[in-house]
Amino acid sequence: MFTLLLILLPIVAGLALLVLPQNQAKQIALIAALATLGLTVATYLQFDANGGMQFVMDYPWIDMLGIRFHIGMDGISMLMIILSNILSPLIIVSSFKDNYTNPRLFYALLLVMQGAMNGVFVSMDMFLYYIFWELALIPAYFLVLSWGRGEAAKVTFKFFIYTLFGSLFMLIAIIWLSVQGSSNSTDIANIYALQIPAETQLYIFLAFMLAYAIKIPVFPFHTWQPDTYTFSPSPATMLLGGVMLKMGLYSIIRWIIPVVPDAVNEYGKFVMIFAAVGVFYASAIAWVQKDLKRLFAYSSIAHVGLITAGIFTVTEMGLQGAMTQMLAHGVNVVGLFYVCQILYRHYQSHDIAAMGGLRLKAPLFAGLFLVVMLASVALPLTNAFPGEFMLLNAVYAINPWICLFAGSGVILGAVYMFTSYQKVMLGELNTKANTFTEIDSLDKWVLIPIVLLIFIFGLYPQFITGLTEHSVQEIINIYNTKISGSILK
Amino acid sequence: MVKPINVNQNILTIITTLIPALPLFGFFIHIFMKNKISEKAAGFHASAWIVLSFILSLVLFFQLNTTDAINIQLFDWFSVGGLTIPFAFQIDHLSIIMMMVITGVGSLIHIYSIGYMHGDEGFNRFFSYLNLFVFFMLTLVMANNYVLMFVGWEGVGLCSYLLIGFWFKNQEYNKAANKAFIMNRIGDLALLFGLFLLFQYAGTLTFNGVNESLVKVVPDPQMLTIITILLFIGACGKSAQLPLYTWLPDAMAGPTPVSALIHAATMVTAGIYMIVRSNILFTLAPFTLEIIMIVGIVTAIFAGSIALKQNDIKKILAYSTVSQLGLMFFAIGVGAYEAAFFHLVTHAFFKALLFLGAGSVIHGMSGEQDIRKMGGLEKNMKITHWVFGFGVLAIMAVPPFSGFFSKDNILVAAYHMSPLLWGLGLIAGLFTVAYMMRLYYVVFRGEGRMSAEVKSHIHESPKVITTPLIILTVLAIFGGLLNVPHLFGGGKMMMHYLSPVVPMDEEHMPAATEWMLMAIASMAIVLTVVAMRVKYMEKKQVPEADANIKGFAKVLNHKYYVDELYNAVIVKPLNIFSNFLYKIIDVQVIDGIVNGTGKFSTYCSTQLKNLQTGAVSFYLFAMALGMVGILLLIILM
Amino acid sequence: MDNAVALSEQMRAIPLQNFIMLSLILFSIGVMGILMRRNLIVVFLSIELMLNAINLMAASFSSYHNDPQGQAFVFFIMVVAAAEVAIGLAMLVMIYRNTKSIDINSLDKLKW
Amino acid sequence: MTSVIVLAAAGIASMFVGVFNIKRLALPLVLLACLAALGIVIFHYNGGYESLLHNMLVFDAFSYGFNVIMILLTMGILVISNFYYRNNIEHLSDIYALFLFSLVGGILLCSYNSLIMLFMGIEILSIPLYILAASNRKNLFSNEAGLKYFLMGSFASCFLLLGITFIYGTAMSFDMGVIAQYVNDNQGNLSPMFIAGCVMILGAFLFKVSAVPFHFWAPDVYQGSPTVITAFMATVVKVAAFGGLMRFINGTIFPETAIWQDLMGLIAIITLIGGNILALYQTNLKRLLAYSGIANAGYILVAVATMNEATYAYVLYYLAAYGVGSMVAFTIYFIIKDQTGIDTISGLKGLFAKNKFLAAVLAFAMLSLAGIPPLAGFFGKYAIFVNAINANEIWLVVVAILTSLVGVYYYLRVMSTAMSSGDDIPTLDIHFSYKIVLVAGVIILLLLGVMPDLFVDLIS
Amino acid sequence: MSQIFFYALSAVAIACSLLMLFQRNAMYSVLYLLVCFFSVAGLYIMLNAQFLAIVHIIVYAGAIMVLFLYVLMFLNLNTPSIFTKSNMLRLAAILTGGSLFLLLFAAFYQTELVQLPAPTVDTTGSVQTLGKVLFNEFLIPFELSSVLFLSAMVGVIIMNKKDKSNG
Repeated sequence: MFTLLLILLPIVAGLALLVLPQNQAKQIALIAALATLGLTVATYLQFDANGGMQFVMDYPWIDMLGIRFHIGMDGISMLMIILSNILSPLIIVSSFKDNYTNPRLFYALLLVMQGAMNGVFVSMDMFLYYIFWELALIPAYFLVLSWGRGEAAKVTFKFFIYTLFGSLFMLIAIIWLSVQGSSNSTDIANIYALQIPAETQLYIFLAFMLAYAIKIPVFPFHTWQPDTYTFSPSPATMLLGGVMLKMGLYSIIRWIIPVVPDAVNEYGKFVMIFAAVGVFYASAIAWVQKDLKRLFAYSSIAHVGLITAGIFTVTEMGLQGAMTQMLAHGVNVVGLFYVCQILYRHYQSHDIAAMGGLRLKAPLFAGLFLVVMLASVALPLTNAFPGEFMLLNAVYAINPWICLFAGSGVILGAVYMFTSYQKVMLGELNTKANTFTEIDSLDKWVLIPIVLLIFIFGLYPQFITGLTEHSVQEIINIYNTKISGSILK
Repeated sequence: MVKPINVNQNILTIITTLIPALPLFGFFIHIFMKNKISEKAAGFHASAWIVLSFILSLVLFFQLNTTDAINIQLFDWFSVGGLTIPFAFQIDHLSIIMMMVITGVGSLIHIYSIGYMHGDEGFNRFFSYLNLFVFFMLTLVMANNYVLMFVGWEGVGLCSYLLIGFWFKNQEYNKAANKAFIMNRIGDLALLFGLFLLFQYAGTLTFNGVNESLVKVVPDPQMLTIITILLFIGACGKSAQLPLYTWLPDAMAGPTPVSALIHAATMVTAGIYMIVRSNILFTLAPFTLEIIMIVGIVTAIFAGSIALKQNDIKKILAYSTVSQLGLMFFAIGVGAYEAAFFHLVTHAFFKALLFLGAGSVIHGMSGEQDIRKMGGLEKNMKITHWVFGFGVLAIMAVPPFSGFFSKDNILVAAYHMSPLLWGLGLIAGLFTVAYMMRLYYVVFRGEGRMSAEVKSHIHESPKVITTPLIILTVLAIFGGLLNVPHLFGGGKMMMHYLSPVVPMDEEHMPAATEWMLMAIASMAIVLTVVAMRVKYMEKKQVPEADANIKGFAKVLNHKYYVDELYNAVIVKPLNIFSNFLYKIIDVQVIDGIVNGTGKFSTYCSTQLKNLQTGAVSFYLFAMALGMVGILLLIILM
Repeated sequence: MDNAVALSEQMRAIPLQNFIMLSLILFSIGVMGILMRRNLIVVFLSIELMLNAINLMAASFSSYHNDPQGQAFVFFIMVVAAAEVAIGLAMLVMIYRNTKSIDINSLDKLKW
Repeated sequence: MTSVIVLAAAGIASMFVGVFNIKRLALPLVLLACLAALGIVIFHYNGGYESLLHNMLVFDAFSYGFNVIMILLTMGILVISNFYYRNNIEHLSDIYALFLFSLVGGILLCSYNSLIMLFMGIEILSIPLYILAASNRKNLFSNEAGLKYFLMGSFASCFLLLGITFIYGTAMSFDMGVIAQYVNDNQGNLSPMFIAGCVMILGAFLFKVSAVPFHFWAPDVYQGSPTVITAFMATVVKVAAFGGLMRFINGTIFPETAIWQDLMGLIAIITLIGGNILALYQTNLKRLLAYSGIANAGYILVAVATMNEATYAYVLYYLAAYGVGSMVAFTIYFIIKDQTGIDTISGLKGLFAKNKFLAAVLAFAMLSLAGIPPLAGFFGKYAIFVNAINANEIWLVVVAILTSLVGVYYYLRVMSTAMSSGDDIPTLDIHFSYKIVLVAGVIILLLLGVMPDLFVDLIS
Repeated sequence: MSQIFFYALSAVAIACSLLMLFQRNAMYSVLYLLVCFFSVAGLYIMLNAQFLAIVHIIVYAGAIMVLFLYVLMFLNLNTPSIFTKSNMLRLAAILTGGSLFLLLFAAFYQTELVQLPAPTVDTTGSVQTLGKVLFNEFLIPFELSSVLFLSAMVGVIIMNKKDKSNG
């Protein structure tokens, strides 16, 4: 029941927005988001970390193809739900200041997108999962298209088509899996039960991985991402970077590792290599960016690259690290892009060269930005550190050289973050900065919670690891048993 | 080896937790009531916290007489896949000394700063940073596991970044700050990898756990070598050894008290502390020790030689720090951990003293740092002159000042290995003598070379500055007594005290040799002093202006062009490469392919559409042909 | 009746193939005509020719199989042929009114 | 059968209405007739197999489903056409009549059990269409459309007839049962003449469903004819043609896969590629929809090529989804064209600014056509792909997927142009009848998408 | 002697159809086709389908061809059509038609066609039989052809009725 509500509440609220008055749209949206957050908390309180699948709803849906409406939450899903529902109120508040045209539609889309993403995280039937997967894409498309700046139209097409390109191959894979089992069922139980011959596993693996690699994105499938992030309105960017790409990472854990273990065992390391190279690649490119938002976009590629590499170690260390880091990355990305937005409001551009000396005018802003930045370079006691530590540790255990690439982000991250911070915030105050004003309470309402989250999860990552430990071990067990089974054969 | 503690555990817990907590608390006060509190109050309470935690450390120190270590477990930070990282403190004889040095010297420097930073717009901010630094430094030394130590390790790095770039209006300073942080990061990455490997090897990352497992499992030399080398690289970053030392001289951009506290007394010695802390590990990896020794001694001489030709008073001291740290690593390399640690302590005293003295000079010279524009300060700044003088004596290892004992320890240990090493150590020492004397003479003796109006308000610094100086002087003079060798009937107090952590090797060499070595050393020192005196007192030479520095001196003055080298070999190429990746690979190639497919299909469409001519006759043709085609297809199949 | 019998016996002397052959030839000629001529009238005529060819074939099949259905089928073809001719000529007239031409390619405004 | 009679009679009646100049009655009359027919179809159908008059016609689950869809779509079209033809009132009733006749043809085409009926069905379906296409006689485009359609159509039916005759000549009957028997008796060594006959019939069908390379007429005819007629062709006629095609294959040569499977697969592939690629270039919305029609035919051909018992339900679903989607699209096209004269895609710019409703509906239609969940178009594709992969035709599906990506591109282009800023288009007033169709269409798209089972229950 | 008849008739049919094809003047084409139809009718008689033959004459010669001639005269189109296709296209047309023919020929050549012996009393093509067939088995198509004609009529009207506006 909770699960269903978590999906429906935002969507219904979003649709309701369309008929409610324009001028209160943002407030109502915020209320809806907070309600969802409250619901999430309630769910979390009733959630038993060792209870496996919980709050399950499982009804037949499309008999002609044996498709079921099956949703439920284990620790992993719970964590993702928490992530998306913590962020969405912040994101909505963050958009209060810049009045978007036609706010009703804007916030409606935001909420629908949130609901759809929740759906992705809880659906336990691949067909249903795919529906939500695509459903989440549509609002994003409209958000970027209608409220984006610059070459939004062109970029949106690329973004949509490119991601769809991957998803469609995933669709083929899903169908293939479904026809293997009895009665074309796409239910998680049937999918997990399948014994797929190792050689065909490769194709399934590739099909899935293509979709996820584009969504995450993993080098070299990332080129849609910087443009999209740069040109989309900042709330959309936050949703894309904060939650949507987690859909890809989550899906790897949920749908690749247990389903095609042999292929993962066989070819996972190649993905690791690509991801690790991507870390270096993206960090290096971020270093030479002149546009702050684009810089953050590339840095995001680097971070998720590390997470991907960690996941494919298929060790508890790696997966738990991924979990921790997903949450951390979500929070930090929202922070970073909000900082971007604050700057954009003043400069009407993200050009680093134009900025400088802001710290003199806005020490508090500078401080908060500093904290967010430190979090994104994974300084200890910030939320990103435990995750990064586990991930690097796991990757290192697999192969030190891959880890060297993956770790290059630790250094390069410091390079581009600190240099850009220096150029933007420090130094003598230039003429344009003179009119810059210290952030007001509304901004604080976004940034301070983020900073708090940064420290909470930095000091007490057990919250996350404890939540997901059981489910992660389950996944790993399925994986190992299947592997060993196929080795015996 | 850890005995249970009979005294009330809770009280200990509270005390121990308070020690780092108080500075942190101070930091938060600064953050939350930024501009509400006056400068005076801010300075006062900031120092008060440190003094308090110094007192608490003393309490613990006496507590430790009854036991070897106090273990405080706060909570599990994170635990996953067999790795559990507790948020726990382990106070043993090693860390308690560090704590006292940190809090002690720290509090002195805090007090000093009240005077030094007086009237700076960022006064409160400065103290908040200092408090934060002390907190992290304490975490570093109190941690009972490597990861928690790493927290402090990075934390102090952060504070150093903040404090170097304290005057953030100056982008040069900011660049220096970035440089410091980034170079440390390089080391940190290596350190992290070392920890991962260590975890694989030992299955845990708490100090005790590691040590126990080292005893249990049969050592795998190669593995251990790799681990220790990685750890050592980390130490290099933090303690400014070759090749990662270049950030330290630039770090002098920060306010002088910072240089004294962070870049001389405490933070930069973290590397030493870490290695001494894991001495069992390192002892099992002799190859690494050799490397450490070589790096150490090379750094010592290298930096010393650079210091000879520097003209910025703080830069000279910075290079001397590098060189002293080099000596400490040298000591570790020859296996004399306790000697290294001892030198660490004494160095903390006299180098802090020197920096603060220099600070007082700069303060008096209204911000001037170039020694060529000084001179003859003995008259105007008597106290400063005296304390600085003692500092110089101490660092030159003139008996019976503290430096003498610590350096002597190192040299003796080196001699045990081979006389050659002893010689090298001595040379490094002589460099120290040379540049310190040069500094002393050029700054304090001879005539003043400063401009008239500067000269007009040269003044002795206020009490709040001089008092800490005097206290430090005392420490610098008598600090040596902590570890007096048997030769002078001393009991090697510190060595014994450290024995639970650092197993001591009691090797005795014939007193004669020891006397002889000491004699030679002192002789050499005296000779160098004389030479310098001749050069700068009798000949009244003054270091030339940069323009007409010639030959090798020029190379030294330009620090062997190492910065330029790094720039040309690493930074520039990397930047070019990144641009290549972005402009060519990313935009042209990868994105080109993506867009290309789209373009291609539109192109196909524009070509294909020409088939749709609009003439019926052609359509009929197409249809007939289509029929023929499918008929053919089927008939053929 | 008897003459019918006689006739049918004589007919069987001619193999079915010949009829099929003939109708195929006619059909192909019709196809050629459609493809070759742009005169709308002639195109229609060619269609008629093709239909006739089919008629002939159907009829011959039917009588060689002694099955009346084939010939019944021919009637339907005729029906359709008639209807199509009616439509076609009406269209022709209409177009001629509008364009004063009966070239089938005179109308090629819709393309691409 | 009764439904056929009802519809035909209604057609004649509506002509008389025209004669007696009481035009107001025309629409209600025909709609009622359709409803009646629908009712008869639904309630008269006993779920089993009803064969009529010497196996000329068969009403089974298959034809049942197709008939229902066709009648419903026709009703939609009739509703639109009422307003569409408000100006040329004089022929309105005749046009209704022709619609109904054509519908009759369609019903026959989905229910024939004898090649004769197949032939008659196709002709009865087509001949009214030739007329309708040309019905706007002052308009050269309309003339051209009519002529092209007519010429190609009769050319195609010649081949159809030749094919039928060949089959008759070899299987010695028009009755599909007999033919199926014949096929079963000599599996593997069917006489080439028979095979040639089948191929020509298939060719004729491929022409009707406008599959590449028999598609050339489609864009021109679609573009030239009056929009309502285009909608009719794009929806009802396609349904009928596919019904006929599948019935033919099922009823006769199903076991002899060599004849039809590869052929259909191949045609499907080139149709998918051709249709989608060609649509990329289009600037005229109507023409774009024509090409999208070709492309969608391709998807259905994929299903046909991998046919099994369950397939017809999927195909029907797909056709319904596609039909409703494109009908909505055509309606919107006409509304805009009628009031502003805009017929290009770029002209849609800024539609959203003043006409939110239209833009939203358009978005729904396009997303559904593009096959984005949770709209009907998606599940249609999904079902067809399931079908294909069940038959292990993965490469077919890969091609379909890739081309559908191209499809997404041009559908989205239409949508995003409508959404993009700029207010060139004034506020348009939407006639009541249109509103009904549009809203109903969107509801159907959503409903079918979310719970396809409803539909399956409806048709079987 | 039936052989002779057959070949003669078929020769005429083919020749006329070809002539029809290559006439520049539409009028002549119509007439040639007419002749062709007559020969076809003759063939029907040889097939012992007299009724069919008669109907054929009536429908084609009597109705369709006359309709053509009527239209030709009505629109006064009997001037030679100036527009012709390039020889290239002619060739292509001939090739296409030829290849189609070859394929069909190949198809039917490889099949041995069933030839039942003639029954003693061959009534296949007689009026009664056909009547029976048409009104039993083929009743439905027969009825439906009326719909066909109806729509054809309507079509002609729709397309060519003078509307009041421009009298």
